[in-house]
Amino acid sequence: MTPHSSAGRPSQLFKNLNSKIALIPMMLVALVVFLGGTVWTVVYSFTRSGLLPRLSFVGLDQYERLWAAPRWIISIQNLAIYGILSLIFSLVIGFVLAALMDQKIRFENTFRTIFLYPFALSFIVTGLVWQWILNPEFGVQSIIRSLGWSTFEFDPLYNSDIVIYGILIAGLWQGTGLVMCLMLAGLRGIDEDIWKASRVDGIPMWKTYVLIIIPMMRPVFITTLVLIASGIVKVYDLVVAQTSGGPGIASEVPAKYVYDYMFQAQNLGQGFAASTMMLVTVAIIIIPWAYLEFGGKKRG
Amino acid sequence: TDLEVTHWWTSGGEAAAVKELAKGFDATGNKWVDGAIAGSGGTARPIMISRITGGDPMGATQFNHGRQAQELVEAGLMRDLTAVAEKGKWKDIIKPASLLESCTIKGKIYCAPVNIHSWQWLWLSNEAFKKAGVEVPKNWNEFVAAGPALQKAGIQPLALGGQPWQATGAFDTLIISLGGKDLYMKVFKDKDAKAAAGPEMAAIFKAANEARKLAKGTNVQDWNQATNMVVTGKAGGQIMGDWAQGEFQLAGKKAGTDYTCLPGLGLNQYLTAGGDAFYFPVLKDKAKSEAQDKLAETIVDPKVQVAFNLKKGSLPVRGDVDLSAANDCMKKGLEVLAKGNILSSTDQLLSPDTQKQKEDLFSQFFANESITPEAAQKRFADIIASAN
Amino acid sequence: MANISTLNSTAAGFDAVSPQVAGPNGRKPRKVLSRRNIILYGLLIVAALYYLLPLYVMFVTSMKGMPEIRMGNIFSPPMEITFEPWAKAWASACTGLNCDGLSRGFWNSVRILVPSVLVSIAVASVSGYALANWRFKGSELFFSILIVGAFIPYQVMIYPIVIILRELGIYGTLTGLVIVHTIFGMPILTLLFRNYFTSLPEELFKAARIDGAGFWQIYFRIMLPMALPIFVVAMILQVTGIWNDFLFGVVFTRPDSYPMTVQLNNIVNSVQGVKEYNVNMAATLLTGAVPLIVYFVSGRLFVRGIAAGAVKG
Amino acid sequence: MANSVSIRNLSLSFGAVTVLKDLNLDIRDGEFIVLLGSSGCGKSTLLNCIAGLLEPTEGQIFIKDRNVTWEEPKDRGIGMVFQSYALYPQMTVEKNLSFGLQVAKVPKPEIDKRVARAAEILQIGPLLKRRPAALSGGQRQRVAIGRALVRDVDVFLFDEPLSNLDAKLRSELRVEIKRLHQSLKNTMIYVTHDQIEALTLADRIAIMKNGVIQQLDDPIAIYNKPRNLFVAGFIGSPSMNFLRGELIETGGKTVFRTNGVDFLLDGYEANGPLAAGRQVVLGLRPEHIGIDQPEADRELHQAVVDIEEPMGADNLLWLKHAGHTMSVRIAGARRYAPGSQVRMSFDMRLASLFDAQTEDRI
Amino acid sequence: MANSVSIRNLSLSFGAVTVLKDLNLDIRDGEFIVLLGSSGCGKSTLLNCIAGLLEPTEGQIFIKDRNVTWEEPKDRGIGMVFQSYALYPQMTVEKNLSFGLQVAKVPKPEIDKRVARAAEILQIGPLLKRRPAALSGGQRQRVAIGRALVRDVDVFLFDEPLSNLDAKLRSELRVEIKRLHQSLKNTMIYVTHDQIEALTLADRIAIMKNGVIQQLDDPIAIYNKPRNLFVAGFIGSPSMNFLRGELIETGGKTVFRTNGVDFLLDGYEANGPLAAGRQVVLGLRPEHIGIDQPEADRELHQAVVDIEEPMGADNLLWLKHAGHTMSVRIAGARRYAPGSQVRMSFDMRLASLFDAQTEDRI
Ligand SMILES: Nc1ncnc2c1ncn2[C@@H]1O[C@H](COP(=O)(O)OP(=O)(O)OP(=O)(O)O)[C@@H](O)[C@H]1O
Ligand SMILES: Nc1ncnc2c1ncn2[C@@H]1O[C@H](COP(=O)(O)OP(=O)(O)OP(=O)(O)O)[C@@H](O)[C@H]1O
Ligand SMILES: [Mg+2]
Ligand SMILES: [Mg+2]
Repeated sequence: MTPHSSAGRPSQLFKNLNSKIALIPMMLVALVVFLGGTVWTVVYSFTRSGLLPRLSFVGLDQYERLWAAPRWIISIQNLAIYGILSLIFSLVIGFVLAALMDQKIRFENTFRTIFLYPFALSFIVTGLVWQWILNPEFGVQSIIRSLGWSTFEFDPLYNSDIVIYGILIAGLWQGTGLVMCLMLAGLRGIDEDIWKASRVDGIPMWKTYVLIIIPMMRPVFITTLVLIASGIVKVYDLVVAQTSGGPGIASEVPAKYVYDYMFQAQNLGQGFAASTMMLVTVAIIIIPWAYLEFGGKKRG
Repeated sequence: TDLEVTHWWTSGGEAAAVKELAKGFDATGNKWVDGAIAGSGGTARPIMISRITGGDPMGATQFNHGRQAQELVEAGLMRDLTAVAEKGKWKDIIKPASLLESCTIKGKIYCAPVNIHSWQWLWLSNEAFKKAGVEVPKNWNEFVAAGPALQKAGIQPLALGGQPWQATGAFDTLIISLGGKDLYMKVFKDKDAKAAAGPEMAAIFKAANEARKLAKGTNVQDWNQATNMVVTGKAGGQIMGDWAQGEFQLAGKKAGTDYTCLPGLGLNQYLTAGGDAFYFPVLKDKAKSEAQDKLAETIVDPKVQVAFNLKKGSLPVRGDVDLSAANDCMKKGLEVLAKGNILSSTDQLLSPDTQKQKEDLFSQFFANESITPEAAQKRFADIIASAN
Repeated sequence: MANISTLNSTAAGFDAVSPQVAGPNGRKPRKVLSRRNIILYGLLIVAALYYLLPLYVMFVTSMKGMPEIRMGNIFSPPMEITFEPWAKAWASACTGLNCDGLSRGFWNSVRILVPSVLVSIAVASVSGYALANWRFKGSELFFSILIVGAFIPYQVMIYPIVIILRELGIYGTLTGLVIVHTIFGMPILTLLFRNYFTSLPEELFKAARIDGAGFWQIYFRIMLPMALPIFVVAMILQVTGIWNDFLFGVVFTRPDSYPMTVQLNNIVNSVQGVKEYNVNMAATLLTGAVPLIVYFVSGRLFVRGIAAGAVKG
Repeated sequence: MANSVSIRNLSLSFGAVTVLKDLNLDIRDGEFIVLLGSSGCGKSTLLNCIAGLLEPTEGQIFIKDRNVTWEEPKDRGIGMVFQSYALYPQMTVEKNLSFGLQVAKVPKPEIDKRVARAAEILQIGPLLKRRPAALSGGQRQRVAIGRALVRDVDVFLFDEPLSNLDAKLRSELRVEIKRLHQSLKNTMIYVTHDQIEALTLADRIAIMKNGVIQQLDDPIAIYNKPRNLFVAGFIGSPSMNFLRGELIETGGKTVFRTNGVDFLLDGYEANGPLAAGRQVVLGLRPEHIGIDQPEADRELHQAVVDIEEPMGADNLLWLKHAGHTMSVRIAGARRYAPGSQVRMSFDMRLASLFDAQTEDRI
Repeated sequence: MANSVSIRNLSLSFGAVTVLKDLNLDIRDGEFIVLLGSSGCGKSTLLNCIAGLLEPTEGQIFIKDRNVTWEEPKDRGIGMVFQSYALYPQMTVEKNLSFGLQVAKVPKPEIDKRVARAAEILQIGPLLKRRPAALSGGQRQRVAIGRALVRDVDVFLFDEPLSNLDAKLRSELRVEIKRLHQSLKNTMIYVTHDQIEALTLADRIAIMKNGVIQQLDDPIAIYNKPRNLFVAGFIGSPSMNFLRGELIETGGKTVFRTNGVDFLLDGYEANGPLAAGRQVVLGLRPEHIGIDQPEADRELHQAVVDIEEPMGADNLLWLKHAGHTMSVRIAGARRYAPGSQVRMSFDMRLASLFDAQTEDRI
């Protein structure tokens, strides 16, 4: 056996140099913008920054005030209601639509286009249209009243108790199409043989979906969940366009709280404290997912 | 020189008024580049601030007179107008003096006030009351009494838009008009939390409770949509600043015959003198800086003042102009002004932060009847206690 | 043909084929209006109506005159079709002193859209490719940070980005806006491209390396031509996202280059007396036209691309 | 004997593509039938028709003499095993086995009994609590078989059950399936494209091509007396050697001539008279050619070794002879270097002759 | 003889998992080496290390006596063929072949010449203008080989090139690769888990297990003299029969005893003395057991046929004997029904004996 001859290992720094160069934009964005921006935000959330950032620390004051503010509490509640319901409904509706589309139907393309097109429209547009449709004087309520049910009431945008559902209707309209697409892609990816096996076993269709197919589509559900969840945390435009947070502050959401306090109240510290709380929420959602998604499998 | 001017004056009356400003400025050989951002100051201010702090400032920008731009000035981002002011003798001509005070920070002047706005007006639709078969009220109390009759006639008694600042403004108006000058000053100037929690304030909250009942069912967002309800007789009245008058005017309505205006809600005839002012960010371009000075001069120019304020329905910032063309309501306002019954506006007294907290409270209070006046008062007192 | 099967059996020496007997034969007859079909198509049609309703309302409203709108029913078709609102929305609606409607915003939007889409997709596809095929220590960490970044509400990032752009001296320029769109498009697009490139057979990449191709050669000559489906998805997402963007358009541009959405907001929120719903709707439709057309034209590719790249972990 | 499964004039088209063409097949009770054919010939389609997973365009299917053409799969008394196992991934093995029974509302004790029995037969008792993901390929396939087993059916359908397993496991499970059949004595219909599986497992093999059954016969007949050129070429690895030529009458005897070389046909059992001048194909299996084994009554042909492929037990020689390349299988211990000269001898009793036109055996 | 590829103390870990352990291998110039092992044993990993697609954690790699451990794949003088063909789907066959040369800036006429030569050798001339999607599996693999061929390299690396092909194509291409090697005389390193491929192609076979080479030898030695139990069991299909027992001294002779039955070891060539009392495993290949062939000098063992698996040319019997199941391969024509009694005889010269503890051959 020849002895180890010495050809040194080249420097690790220059290994994959092109790749490192190509990833510079991504690394900069990740480090400077996302990480840097986040750290910056968190640091300044402990200060008394007003219109301009100022490093005058006040400890947890901003957080104490935040959690004492009824508007923040309402915002959080709204986000929870909107978030949970919109998760559930978009998954359920999206999946049901996908399941219907998967029945070898005619005009599949037409239906798919119809379900998907709202996704092309911005939240601003979505909010405007639904504001219009839900307007009690012109919209659904007045139509139904004019048909004879004169006591019919459906004015979600002007009723503090249900306004968040009015927003939900619009949000679902905009977003379920994409969920349907993802689900459909997932369904198409299921091994045909599973369907055959369940038919031979005599398992009714709905049971097959619920007990076999859905559990098999876990990865698709997770991807979808993350997509919806990231959208939910960010919900802002829709509320602004539809209700501006009203009536009163009944449909306020955290993202709007952040924005309003940063710029309208000129209290950056308060806004940063609120956004830090949002980031914490996001972290709670995303870290387990990221762990599942990227922690496990690797490829060389 | 082209000068970009940002503002949030986009409603019909406002736009007409801006046109006058632009005309005046263009006449100096410069060019007004309009940068209107619709959707009230709440939408527009963040954008203006971002641009100024982002290092891409506009030539001039509207702010509410008061503390909104204070930090920008302190950070040295705003142009010092002292020279222009001295040349134009602003100190002597601008009335009331508090307007210029608000522009003055550490002895230097940073803004050009453009108009005086007062909030304390009740606008009434004569037609609506005729339809309801009651006389046009002469003050707030009569208005409240007429409420049921209006409701019976299918008329919305009080129009109140959904934007938070409208509810806040209406409430502040109730404080001055029902509670009087002293209460107002104690609470907002001295930030006296005890007074805010006291029985006098409790009465105001009761009144506000009545107001919100009358306002229930307005179902519009923008102030001018609410005003439009009064203009068209769909609503009996609206508590709104003098700028509402521009809308009546634009609709061709005549004060006195078609509509009635009651300054100080017909009770305590005190007006606050807030208003709009233009600030001029520091620019590197010398030519632009000169144009900025020109614009500042234009803004306080007597002719422009008259033209602008007639269109906008607000009062001019100088007492030496001829307002013979002014209508009934404006004259009423001028009378009050002449009497010296003038107070600073909340924009001048409170920080935007406190204002925002107040807005949160009152927009919630007016929209949601499950919040009792007592609970609201307690929260109000807390806000005043921590106000700055 | 029958004789072959006959042959089969006789050759094996038994069971001469018995003739077909009466009874069920061939395809089970099925009614077009079976219960299953009624439920299936019923549900689909109901859902389709829900999704179409707003579009219908927008169209109908945009073609009515204001008097007709005030009379009530938003769902009734226009009695008198007018294109006035469309014309007004496009060319003469006012915001402040500017009365040239959306037309100016349209070209601004195009000017913003094209470079933003191109740059953001280019950067993201290269990043995704590098992450999928040229990993190095730490590359996954950066990627994880990036993905978490996808969840940060834009409002939170505005301030830091304003500062960054200011320091770079490109605040308010088109370059600045393109960078902002690239930054915020990056997480989701990089994820898409990375997943897609990971799903391509690794051996292709190995073969190219043995053939001596380097980082960029592999990217341009091997990977790019294969990534068409995912490019379509990215394109559609970015076109709609950037076209529909309001926040960045208003914060990071000047009035003379406001995109269409900002003008839309101005038109819709500049109420002159009474809200002109018909003009608003026409303006809304005009603003939404570009992404809508993109979807109608390439929706099928979108779905295919999603299936190819997005669903896989 | 009773027929377990009968197929009558079955046709099936997907749109314009006709996959099965007027197909007839009778399967006896307890028989093990293998459907063998290359990819895309319609094997799975036929199996799916029998299972009721595909609707035939035309024709009838009988199971136990009952016309089941329009019945649901679950009512046909069949169990099916798939190439991809098709186990329900989120259920334990036990649940996988019992799920169909639970849905059919079989009483609990009965379910337990059947699962226990299947687990015992297939030796998957220790795996019952595991998920499919935690099983090896072979174990998964056993569970899949178990799922058919618990349903207590008359007919088992297998669609390439062993294709996803590696060679070693494949031969192990092959033996197990054979044992299973010997003990259960159910009817089994087994689709594969692996001829070793077909030959070792089948009572009868049906060789399919383009949706038509080419030959239905027992393995020995299929191997030794292929009905036509397709079957002859399809079965056997390496393939039968085919020599194209014609029949010639010399010295009162009919011989086969190709490229000027004559082959005596002594011992060949023809279906009919061997007319001289006929264009034919002579088929010789690699193991039926002798190398350097001069036996009394056989003629010897000289050839050159082109390539040698030692395969352990056997050794495969590729010989050049009269312009053809012929493969010959000899014992693993006998080695020939490329280039060596050898003498071939042929056993014509085991050869096949086909008409060059019709490709049928003569 | 010069070494073409030398591997010195190569180790490779993925995180905590060590895939290759201190591996040494010398490959001579022009040699055809097959790496054989079950799935996951590290074959591809080793090949990728040689190709430069993976960086070793430890150790060095020499090609033509040049240390290439840290060199780029393209500079190593290697060509590689993958299981999945890895053809560039958007390029024509011609473009696929010439891509590497273009990247290397080889002049156009030279490229054309090399492509033409490769196309001729592999007979893919008519396909040059097609896209990979329009090719069959076999054609694709030929193009993939062509891609390595045009690069005119010293060492060819094949990673299971035939696994994705069906049995028939596989055996055809196997022969072609063998021919290619005979004419090019390049060094070839070929990974497979198909032992037939290994036995037929290799000059030497390296059998791997868990990242360690178990035996490196020519095919005959591997087949007949496996170094240890693993190699013995791995090679041969069906597997060698293993009987566990001990060595006993009776009548001056050492015999192997299992379950009370004795086997004479006459003719076995042991590595050393066969000490009585040692626990051993006796390995007998199925084709080395005779059935009903009483030969003069062999003892006969009675057994019962359990299962019969006719496989055409051969017939596989599974026999029950002394508590063991043993497989025996006989000619296809000889048939035994299950249950029949047979007599087995053993050729101990071809048997293997392993220590039960160390599992090494003795
Ligand atoms: N749903 C379908 N639509 C259209 N054609 C189909 C469909 N299913 C199968 N086919 C076609 O029918 C033919 C027979 O398919 P089948 O699956 O029965 O083949 P197979 O013999 O099982 O092949 P393999 O060995 O590859 O499984 C093929 O040519 C296939 O392309
Ligand atoms: N990128 C990787 N990260 C972690 N482990 C890996 C990676 N690549 C391979 N392995 C592991 O290394 C071991 C050897 O893999 P390798 O691909 O070399 O096996 P192989 O012998 O080629 O198997 P096969 O016959 O299935 O191709 C396997 O256990 C595999 O799980
Ligand atoms: Mg099949
Ligand atoms: Mg491998």
